[in-house]
Amino acid sequence: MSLSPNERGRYEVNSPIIELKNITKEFSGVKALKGVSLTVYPGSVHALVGENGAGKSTLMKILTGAYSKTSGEILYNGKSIENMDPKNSKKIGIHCIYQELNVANYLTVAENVFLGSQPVNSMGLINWKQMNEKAKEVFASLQINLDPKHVAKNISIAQKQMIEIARAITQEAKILIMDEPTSSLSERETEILLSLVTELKNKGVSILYISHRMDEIFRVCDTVTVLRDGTHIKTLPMSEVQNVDQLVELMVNRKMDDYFNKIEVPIGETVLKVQNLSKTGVLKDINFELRSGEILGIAGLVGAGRTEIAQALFGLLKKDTGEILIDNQLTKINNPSDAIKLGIGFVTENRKETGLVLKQTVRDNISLPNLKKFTKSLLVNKKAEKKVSEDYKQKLNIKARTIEQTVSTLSGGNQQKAIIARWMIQEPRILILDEPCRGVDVGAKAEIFAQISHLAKQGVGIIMISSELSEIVGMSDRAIVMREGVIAGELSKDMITSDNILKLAFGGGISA
Amino acid sequence: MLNNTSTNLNINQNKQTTNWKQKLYVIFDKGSTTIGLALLFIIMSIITTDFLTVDNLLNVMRQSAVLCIMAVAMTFIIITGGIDLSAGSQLAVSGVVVSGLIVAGVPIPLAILITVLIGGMIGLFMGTVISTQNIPPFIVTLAMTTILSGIAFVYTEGTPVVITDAVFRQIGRGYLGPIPTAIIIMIIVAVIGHILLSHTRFGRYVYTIGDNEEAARLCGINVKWVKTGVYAFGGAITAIAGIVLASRLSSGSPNAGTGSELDAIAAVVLGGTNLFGGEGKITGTLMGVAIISILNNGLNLLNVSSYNQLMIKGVVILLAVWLNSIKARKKASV
Amino acid sequence: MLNNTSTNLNINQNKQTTNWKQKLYVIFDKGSTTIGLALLFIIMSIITTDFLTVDNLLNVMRQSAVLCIMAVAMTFIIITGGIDLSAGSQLAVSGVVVSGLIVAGVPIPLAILITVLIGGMIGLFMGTVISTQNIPPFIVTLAMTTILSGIAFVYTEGTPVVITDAVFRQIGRGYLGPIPTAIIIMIIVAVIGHILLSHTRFGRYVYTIGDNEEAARLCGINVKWVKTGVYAFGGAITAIAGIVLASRLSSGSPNAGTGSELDAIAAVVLGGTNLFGGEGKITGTLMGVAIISILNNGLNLLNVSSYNQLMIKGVVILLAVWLNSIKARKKASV
Amino acid sequence: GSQEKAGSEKKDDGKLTIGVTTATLRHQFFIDIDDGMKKAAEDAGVELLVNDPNLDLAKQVSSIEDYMQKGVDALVVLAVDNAGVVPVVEEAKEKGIPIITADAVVESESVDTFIGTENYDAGKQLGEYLKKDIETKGKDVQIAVVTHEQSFVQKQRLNGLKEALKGIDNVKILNSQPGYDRQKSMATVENILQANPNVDYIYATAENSVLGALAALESANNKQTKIVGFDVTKEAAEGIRSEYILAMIQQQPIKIGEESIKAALEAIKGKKLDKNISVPVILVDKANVDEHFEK
Ligand SMILES: Nc1ncnc2c1ncn2[C@@H]1O[C@H](COP(=O)(O)OP(=O)(O)OP(=O)(O)O)[C@@H](O)[C@H]1O
Ligand SMILES: Nc1ncnc2c1ncn2[C@@H]1O[C@H](COP(=O)(O)OP(=O)(O)OP(=O)(O)O)[C@@H](O)[C@H]1O
Ligand SMILES: [Mg+2]
Ligand SMILES: [Mg+2]
Repeated sequence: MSLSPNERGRYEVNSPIIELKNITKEFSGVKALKGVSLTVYPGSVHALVGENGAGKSTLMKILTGAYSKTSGEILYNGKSIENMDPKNSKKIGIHCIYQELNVANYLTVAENVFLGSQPVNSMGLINWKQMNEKAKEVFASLQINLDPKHVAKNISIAQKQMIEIARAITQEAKILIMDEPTSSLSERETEILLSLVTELKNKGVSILYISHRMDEIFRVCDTVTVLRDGTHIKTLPMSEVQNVDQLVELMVNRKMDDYFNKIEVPIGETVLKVQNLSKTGVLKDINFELRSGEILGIAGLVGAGRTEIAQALFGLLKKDTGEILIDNQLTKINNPSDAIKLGIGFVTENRKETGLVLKQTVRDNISLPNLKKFTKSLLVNKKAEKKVSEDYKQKLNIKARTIEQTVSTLSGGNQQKAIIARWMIQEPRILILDEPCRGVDVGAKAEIFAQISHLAKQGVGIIMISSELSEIVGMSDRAIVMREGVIAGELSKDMITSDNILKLAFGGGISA
Repeated sequence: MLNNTSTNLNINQNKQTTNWKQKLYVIFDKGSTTIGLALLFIIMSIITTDFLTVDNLLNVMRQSAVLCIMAVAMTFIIITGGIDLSAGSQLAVSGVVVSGLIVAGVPIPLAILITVLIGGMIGLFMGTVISTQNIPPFIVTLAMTTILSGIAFVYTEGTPVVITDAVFRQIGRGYLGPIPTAIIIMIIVAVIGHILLSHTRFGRYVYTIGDNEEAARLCGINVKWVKTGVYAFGGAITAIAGIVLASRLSSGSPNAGTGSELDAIAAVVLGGTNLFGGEGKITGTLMGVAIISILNNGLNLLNVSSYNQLMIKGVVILLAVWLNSIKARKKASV
Repeated sequence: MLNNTSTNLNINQNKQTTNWKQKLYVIFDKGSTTIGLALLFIIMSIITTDFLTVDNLLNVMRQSAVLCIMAVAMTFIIITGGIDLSAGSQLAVSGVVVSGLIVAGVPIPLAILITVLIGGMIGLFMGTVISTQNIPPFIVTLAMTTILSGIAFVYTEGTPVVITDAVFRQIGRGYLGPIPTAIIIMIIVAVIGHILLSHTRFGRYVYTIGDNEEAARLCGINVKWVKTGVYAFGGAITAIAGIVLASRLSSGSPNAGTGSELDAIAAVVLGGTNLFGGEGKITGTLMGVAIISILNNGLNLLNVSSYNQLMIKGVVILLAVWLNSIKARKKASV
Repeated sequence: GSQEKAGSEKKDDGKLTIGVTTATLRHQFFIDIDDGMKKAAEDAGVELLVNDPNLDLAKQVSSIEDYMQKGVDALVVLAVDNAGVVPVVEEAKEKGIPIITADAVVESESVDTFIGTENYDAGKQLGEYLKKDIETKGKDVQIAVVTHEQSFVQKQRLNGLKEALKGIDNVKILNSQPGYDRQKSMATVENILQANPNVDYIYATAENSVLGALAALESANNKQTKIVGFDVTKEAAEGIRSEYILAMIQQQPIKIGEESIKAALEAIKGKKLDKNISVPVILVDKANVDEHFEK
């Protein structure tokens, strides 16, 4: 639903609820934000877009008080607020779903939903029953199936994301910040979230919405602000934005014509063959093959078992039955080390927990599985290591001051790029990418896809798991669609359309 | 209709069996400490006739009171991801303080109150340093160990302060009916600790901080306060342990309690609390305390020579934790 | 032309100043331990005339050799996120073993080799338990402390094994030219440790494991092997420390070294190593060792009374870590 | 160079320096020795340096090295362990520093003299006393031992007592049970009483184990079982009066301290000392306790 010009006028007459004025932020001498201003009106959805490292998350963290600003002013209902901290911002009704998820792994799902504000009874004791029931209600309204009493440790990243969303709802915030809330969600959950955003807006909640998925911006946002390199480029009502290309141009400061850079390469021999792969309750009778130079897309809803296929291939999931053949040779893959030796690379979907070595530098993170390549007579050749890391920093346009910067201080998208670089250097024969562009901006996505194509050209077989239909459609030579642990269908190149994928994912059939 | 009913029945039956299975699973899953404790208990009962008597069991419980009270405090601290290596010295300080006060003629209730307050202040100090200055608890409390020990020695000039007061002696040695007072104090502390940890917001914040400090902060939890509070609470509780010990020994000695922090930590970990924080239970800690105390008691009863006691203790603790870790490995290998 | 030159000059100057500033920044950022050490050094030099003499500085270094060697091993272990509380007992065991062998007539080089191997085996055992059974290092090594201690006592029946061999004494007490042998051994161990940690794959894996074990595993690193390797290496190195100590004492005593693990841990942490793993440097550890050794030496030279030494030591360590933590807080308070 | 200078400076103002490395200052016994030394040093007008390694052998060695740096005129060593200090003591002796050992024997040519209790003999003396008491009973007896077996001195006391009781066949000495501090000793004795309610004697080989045992017996109101042990303190004296404790060996720590300093001064003067200056012990029981300890 879009607003009539009339309605929008009404909001603009309203006084702003939040004004950020001239915000700057320095990190050990480097400016991440250079005098950014932003005005948010009640009952509107304000999009914040920009490349990775543009400063979106930083700006939001300043608004919630998670970071302290270097200079500038925050006004709430016209009143200046000094010393913003998470507690204060919560008090005035600002709630944020951060880009990096904040789930306490050992607490239950319900407790995570009510983290910091668990309901208590008259004696000050936690009211478990009420908490669990409330959590159940929220989950029901979000149409997700999660046991509130379950420990949060073992749920998937998408489910963790849904916990955060549930938390946001229960807070009854006046200003809700969503920093890439859909980055690990698939179509179904995204739909639920978007309708939720609209619903909240109609209740008068102001929403700040950050996403790299342009279609979402067009669907739910009223206003958009573009940031680039820590500066404010433009704020304009969505009605004045003609198309995606215009917005992207503002973001990346150049014209983009092809987002996917897909190169057609000749498909070679079968490199990987999976036969009758099963794991009770997770995967059932999975059969597929992959050829060299081929990009095989795997689509499906969250929880459909896509990640599990990748895990089984990489020795992370003990399969009950089934065979994995590489070059028609039966293999035994018991752990990642076996898989790597067989030439498999794996970019996981959860970079923070299973990918990044946070205390170390960008260089360390890039070279990690490749140290063997740089080892000369026992010692690691740092020069060679630096050169290669530097190379990939350029190739993937990783925005870091130097390769010696601690990786935890990079923006989310740039961290993702560092991990992808890691596996490209490995020169695998089979590369599995689980949500490779999670949180990556449009421009960088193009760079990553170009590199993926380049790998394919060199004969690497690529499995690409993605929740973004456009990626599957744009990149795959062939696609399989998963549903509840089984392969619902396989689509040949000319059959890969959003429609067909969705039909299979939701359990319908497709017409040939 | 008939069909329907039978289906219902079926479901019910299914539920029951799964409930049983689940319960068994839960015992093994959550309670491998229980299994270790049970094994130890059974073995001791078999190999020595002196073990399984009401008298001896009360004796073991009374002996474990000081350790148990300390371990309750330690559980809180470890769940935040911290540790308190100074707990032993705190024991000494509070013993010395309470006996000094009593010898100086301060009425017992007041003397106890002051001692607990001082204990709380010590914890408050450490908690403040840890939470505001970002220094690892290990090192803060290690440094505090020598500082507190030094204070206790300077204060007493190395000579234990002897308490002759018969009433004070009752705390550690006396009985309320058939039950030793020390056991009652221990139970009260454990129950309060359990409720605080598992059923109040403060307790849940303790878990959250140990699990994901950043998440806690971003949820508006005042991490510094909670952490400081935990150490202050820990200090006060440990002071209570020190008072019970002083009463048991009828004196406050600056030497008393040194090294007992390691027993307390071992008990907490044996009880399944995660040393990296975020996970743990008072009930588990109680079992850990029981394991250590029964082990000590049993080895004495069996008249095992003291060098061999050292080795056996190490091996049993290792086995008990190993038993406890099986569940963790089971989970991890999914 | 003239204009151009001046601009060039300007640029150069600018570069230089930023370089200077950066250097200062780096010193403060990475080297607040350096500052603490320098402060301590200067203060000691001023308040006691006995401190700043070549003789005494060599003396301090010689005294610190055992601690330093232990601390190098401990650095590896702590960077993996582990800890070794049994290091002190390992010291005792290796001292007892080496003296037992020498007294039994085994040639010195062979005796040393066997001792180092046994140390490595002890480490290997602990490492295997820790890495394959998923038991916290704190508890495994705590249990090992009493086990090893028990073994050392049973083996010696509590009586120190006296070594009369004059050559063996040279290891801890002799000189190579003007430099005490112990110092040379210490330097060799530190250099090997540094190269291994900072310039080999193994070392890099050690950091990775301490930081994100799961990521390490997914990169094909054999986490279990590396961890086990670290403890085995640590055991072997600690055995060397034990040998140096035995030589210094001309005897192997089951009492020697108890408690020294805490000094070693303190030195490592003072040197900026993160107790939760993933961060640390041998150079930092050396500074930490220096702080502790200078402090001990200085307090002895100043004839500070023993109870006061306790307090002063605690306070100085606290201050030094606090100084070191300022940078961490600067970073955290973004 | 500078070291000699520092030394000569001290000689200039005529004040002698004696370096003491004690075993620990956390036990009353050693604190008393320390007091004795301080008193003697004050009387003689010498400077006394005291270092407390708190039972850490390596620290004790370091402290002697530091004394060498400072250039002391004599060393008094209360060895933590009878072997470990030998090399450093020999090094000091080579530098011409007289070595006085006190409390614990150090086997070395470099040692000028030993001052202290003959612990083995004292243990034996206590054993003889016990033997008489056992004979009056005329039945089988059990003796439990609470000790810190890691301590060399306490081991000697145990061996001495065992020697004295050799040959009586109605005596059963149980395995040594751990008792380093009071808390541990108390628990140990409580447990022993559970296993052997009829145990006749508890031999506690040091101050802390005696007091721990006393606390356990007091709290159990057990006057059947009697303690014998070492090092009478005020609390222990009370225990003797109330008949929980049968007899104890009282060493003379203050005297040991005083004698050590005296010996050190003589050695500095270049006098040859006896290898062994034994300070006698006193056996304290109910009969003579009031002579030595006021109520
Ligand atoms: N803690 C930090 N220390 C140093 N630099 C930081 C820190 N956090 C962020 N930065 C830097 O600030 C800049 C802005 O980062 P920010 O996370 O706000 O980007 P973003 O717009 O959210 O990007 P993305 O779309 O990838 O999430 C980046 O250059 C990043 O490297
Ligand atoms: N370690 C685990 N322990 C128990 N259950 C798990 C674990 N990992 C995943 N699951 C469960 O398995 C199911 C499938 O997981 P997951 O959501 O990762 O699948 P997916 O198809 O890869 O989804 P997506 O890739 O979209 O996130 C989920 O219901 C999840 O809760
Ligand atoms: Mg961001
Ligand atoms: Mg997935």
